[in-house]
Amino acid sequence: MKKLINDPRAVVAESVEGFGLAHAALVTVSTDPLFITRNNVPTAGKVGLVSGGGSGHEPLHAGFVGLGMLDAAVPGAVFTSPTPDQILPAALAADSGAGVVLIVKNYTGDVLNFETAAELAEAEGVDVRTVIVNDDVAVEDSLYTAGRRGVAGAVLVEKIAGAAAERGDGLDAVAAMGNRVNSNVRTMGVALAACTVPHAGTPSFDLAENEIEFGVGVHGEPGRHRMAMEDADGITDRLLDAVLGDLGIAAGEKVLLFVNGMGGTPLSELYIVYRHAAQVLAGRGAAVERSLVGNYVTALDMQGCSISVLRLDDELTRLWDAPVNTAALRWGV
Amino acid sequence: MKKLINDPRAVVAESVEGFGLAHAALVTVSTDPLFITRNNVPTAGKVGLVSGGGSGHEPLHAGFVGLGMLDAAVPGAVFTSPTPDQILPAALAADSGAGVVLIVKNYTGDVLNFETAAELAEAEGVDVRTVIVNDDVAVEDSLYTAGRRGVAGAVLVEKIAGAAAERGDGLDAVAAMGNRVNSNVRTMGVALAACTVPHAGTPSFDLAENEIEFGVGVHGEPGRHRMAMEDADGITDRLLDAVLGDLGIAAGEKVLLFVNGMGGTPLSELYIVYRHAAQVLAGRGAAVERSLVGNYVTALDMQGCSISVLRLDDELTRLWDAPVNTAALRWGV
Amino acid sequence: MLDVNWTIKWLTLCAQAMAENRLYLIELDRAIGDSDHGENMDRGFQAVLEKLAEVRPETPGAALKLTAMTLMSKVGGAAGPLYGTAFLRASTAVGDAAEVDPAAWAKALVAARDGIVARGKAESGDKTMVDAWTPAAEAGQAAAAHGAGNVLEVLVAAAEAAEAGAIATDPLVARKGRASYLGERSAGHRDPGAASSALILRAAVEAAA
Amino acid sequence: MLDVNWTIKWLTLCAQAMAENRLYLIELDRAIGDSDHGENMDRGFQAVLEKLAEVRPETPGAALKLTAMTLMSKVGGAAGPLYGTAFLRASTAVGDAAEVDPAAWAKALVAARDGIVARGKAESGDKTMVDAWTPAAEAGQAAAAHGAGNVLEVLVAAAEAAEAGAIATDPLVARKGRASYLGERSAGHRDPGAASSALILRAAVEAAA
Ligand SMILES: Nc1ncnc2c1ncn2[C@@H]1O[C@H](COP(=O)(O)OP(=O)(O)O)[C@@H](O)[C@H]1O
Ligand SMILES: Nc1ncnc2c1ncn2[C@@H]1O[C@H](COP(=O)(O)OP(=O)(O)O)[C@@H](O)[C@H]1O
Ligand SMILES: [Mg+2]
Ligand SMILES: [Mg+2]
Ligand SMILES: [Mg+2]
Ligand SMILES: [Mg+2]
Repeated sequence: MKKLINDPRAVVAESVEGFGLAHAALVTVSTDPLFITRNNVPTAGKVGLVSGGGSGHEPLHAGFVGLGMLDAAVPGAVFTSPTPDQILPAALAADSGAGVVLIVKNYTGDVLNFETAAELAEAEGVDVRTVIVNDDVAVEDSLYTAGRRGVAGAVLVEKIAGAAAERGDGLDAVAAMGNRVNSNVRTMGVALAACTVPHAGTPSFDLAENEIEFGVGVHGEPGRHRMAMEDADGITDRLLDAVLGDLGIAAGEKVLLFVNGMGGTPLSELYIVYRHAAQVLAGRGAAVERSLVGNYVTALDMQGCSISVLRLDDELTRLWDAPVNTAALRWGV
Repeated sequence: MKKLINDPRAVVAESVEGFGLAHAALVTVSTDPLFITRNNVPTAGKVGLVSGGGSGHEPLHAGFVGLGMLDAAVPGAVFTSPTPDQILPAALAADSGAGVVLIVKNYTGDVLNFETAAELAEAEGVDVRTVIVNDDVAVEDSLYTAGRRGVAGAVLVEKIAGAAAERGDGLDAVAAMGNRVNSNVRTMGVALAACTVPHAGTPSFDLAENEIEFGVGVHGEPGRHRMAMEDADGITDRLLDAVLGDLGIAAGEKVLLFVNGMGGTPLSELYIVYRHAAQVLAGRGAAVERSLVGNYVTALDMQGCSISVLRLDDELTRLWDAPVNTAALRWGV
Repeated sequence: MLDVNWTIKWLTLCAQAMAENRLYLIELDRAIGDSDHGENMDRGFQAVLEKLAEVRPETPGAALKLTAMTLMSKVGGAAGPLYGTAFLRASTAVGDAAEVDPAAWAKALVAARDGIVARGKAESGDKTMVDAWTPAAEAGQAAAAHGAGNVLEVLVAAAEAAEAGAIATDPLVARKGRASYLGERSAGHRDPGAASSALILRAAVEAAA
Repeated sequence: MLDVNWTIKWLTLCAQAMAENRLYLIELDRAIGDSDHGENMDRGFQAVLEKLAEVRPETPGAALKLTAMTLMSKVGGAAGPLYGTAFLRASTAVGDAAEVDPAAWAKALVAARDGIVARGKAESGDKTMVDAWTPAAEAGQAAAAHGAGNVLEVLVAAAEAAEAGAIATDPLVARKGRASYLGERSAGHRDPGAASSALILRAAVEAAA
């Protein structure tokens, strides 16, 4: 394992410190406990948006703190959800009195830690709503499982709920908007090569030269199944089939197409995937109205990508287009 | 080699096609010959800015086509400069009559091909100036060598010269601004792992688990020397020493600090490098006024980074801050 | 009888076990999770040690509460809240007694297990730490009922049952936690949380030896 | 005498040589460059073949010019403009004669070499294709002067000199092109462009055989 790090146990703290230095005009870093807030939080009258999760998914979530998106982000250790004693002060900082929406990716650890933090925040008089993101169609959703994971769709939830909060929507409306995005987005991912967690030192799984992991999440966990390597168009077909099979996009519907890199795959390859995905969607009569291509929800240096499709309506499109000013996503300002 | 590609020989064409589909609101792709133009080029009265080079460095250069930056980008085969028959029509398209500035990274191939294209464009009545970017301090500059390479500094040249063109500067002034940025920026890079060129199929060089290549460029070529792996702060010290040793930043000077990823290194690690670089600069009394951290000038999936420092003055800062609207860099609009 | 010294020794041995088994637990989690369980547990119990060096709790219950709060704020992931709840419920169960008798300890084990189930909603056979804690709590209760006052018997019964329970997770298909994403592929691997639970209950025996 | 059929055969054999040696040239470029020379040359000469299938040039000069323009527009990198200029200058040197005699061919080789030097500004010993073309042009001239009309002698002399020149680049430290960035580390490797130049001049012999 070769990484641009110092002490493997200081990776998150040092990385967030660097992030704070690079984006001092946007964010403030609290170091103990560790969390990141948008400068000048809370915004008077605005519902606060807080997200977080294990580190290793950068730019998620800190890269989305700023106008029109998150008020605070809470990074855990690598691939480990943050703890309530980090989440609570972040939520308190984000609250202007209008309440706070917690955006939580659906993993047992994240759910439990945010749940505790929510209780503690409510005990301190903060109105809290929680939006659970669970867009990953690789995982079966049932009462008897941990349910679907939250993956790349989190970015879309944070952007659109963030825009709703920014335009002045109330607490329930912002949470409802987050849930609306979540129920209209599905994601499927693939890995060509595993990532290496700094404290573990070896790749999370081993793939032969002709193998890929299909249905991976963003924690370097093995995927749904292992299969033979295919070309980009073939892989794109499979990812998109899984997404559309679950989401059920009909001809004439408008969508946002999001090709997300896992961290170690060149941007040029993501565009090759985007190309075919856009062609297939067009072939099915869907209108790709908005796009996002890049490394937004990563798994360290994992090679691979995910495809997300979000069903758009006029309001979602308007909120997607609304100004955003964060380290990783910026327009209109 | 596992990559999200179809035919290795179609990589560039398909990737650019995907890029065009994803950013249709910004750019138009010409497929034969292959080049990318900002929508509605030329802008009446504005000096045209054209850059290009081998592919594999994405988002460079196509990702910087748009308002406030390039009017056209010309992608060659992977790591191979484009040919005059691509560059010429791109230059013609970018010319509003105010002339065209070609921004060329200093490699023999790029220089020769752009030189030929410039001659052909002038023969067709276009006023052409060429700005050669050669910011890489890893390479000795002398009359008897190919001279220093152009690497990550190209982004800064394109941004600031682009802003100068956008505000209405004339042909010579835009070229002079490009040269001014180039003479005030220096870059040094390191690789932890080599990239794999699609048509070659094997990594460009082999590094042992405890070795790094110091002074690499962005073409997967071996670097200036191979050395033992160090921690992030140690590597950062060496990169910055090389940059500052050549650039000579004095206490009190203002700088832009740019930590560029080579493509395969997680963003979190780039921020660890940024952290220490910013601390060292602060320790030397320099004021880091602007920052850029991310994968902007890559070498496919190479792991590693480069550090660039640009000496700022008020005008350069103003032009850096001016609105830009491209796929990879956007603010103020 | 289990007093505060035993409790502190136990927690110290837990920290030692987590440090020694850090890579083992990472390896288990690498197979069916995200390679962090050993790191999380090691970080958490090192923090417990640091806390114990600062404040010396006066009762077993106080030591368990301090452990609960520390694990909750330092472990993160799924294991943090689950172990945090387990230690918190155990602390409540033993109250502020200076010494805990076998029956009370067996009740504390049941309370810990119930806390884990209440938070995580896993059932026996879901391939989680519950599969170590449920047999441990039951064996502890049985030993306390039979053994008439021999605390070591209770501790040994719980540890052995937890170890057997952890081993018994090997063939299971996970239905809760991260391993459940693997579906059938999770079979053939030991659950990391069940393994760390067994280590914790084994340390309890050693602390009393 | 070298006529248009020989020229076309030569170019066809060049294309074949580049396809066969694609990986060899990539490997040479991998060591001291960016792993693309074989790919570039193969792409370029395949395009020449395609062009030759569309338009049948009527003179050696026309075939050389078509080659020059095609390489210029399909090869890219450093090699594209350099080979493009070489073929263009050779084309100008042979003019529109239907057949090229040994002396004219030797002059064409000199013109090609001069074109490469004019574009690339490399000197002998800089570890570039010039190190193949300069000895080739000189040997060709010498053979034309001695050999009194035997065209094969000129072609063979040039090919052998180019091959020796390519081999002689092995110990050199590069001062031009991408290999120069490696400094001393470029020594011990053959220059890819010198190697492809030798292949091209060897194909000229085979076309006349
Ligand atoms: N719902 C649950 N109920 C009980 N235990 C659980 C549950 N989910 C996960 N676990 C336990 O947590 C362990 C994983 O802990 P850890 O790796 O530290 O957290 P994470 O899964 O968040 O990375 C699993 O091995 C399992 O024993
Ligand atoms: N200035 C120069 N003069 C002559 N030949 C050169 C010069 N620079 C490079 N070359 C030749 O070009 C070859 C490299 O070609 P190629 O790999 O196709 O292009 P690039 O270096 O742009 O990747 C070198 O091996 C060398 O022979
Ligand atoms: Mg985890
Ligand atoms: Mg090249
Ligand atoms: Mg885990
Ligand atoms: Mg090359």
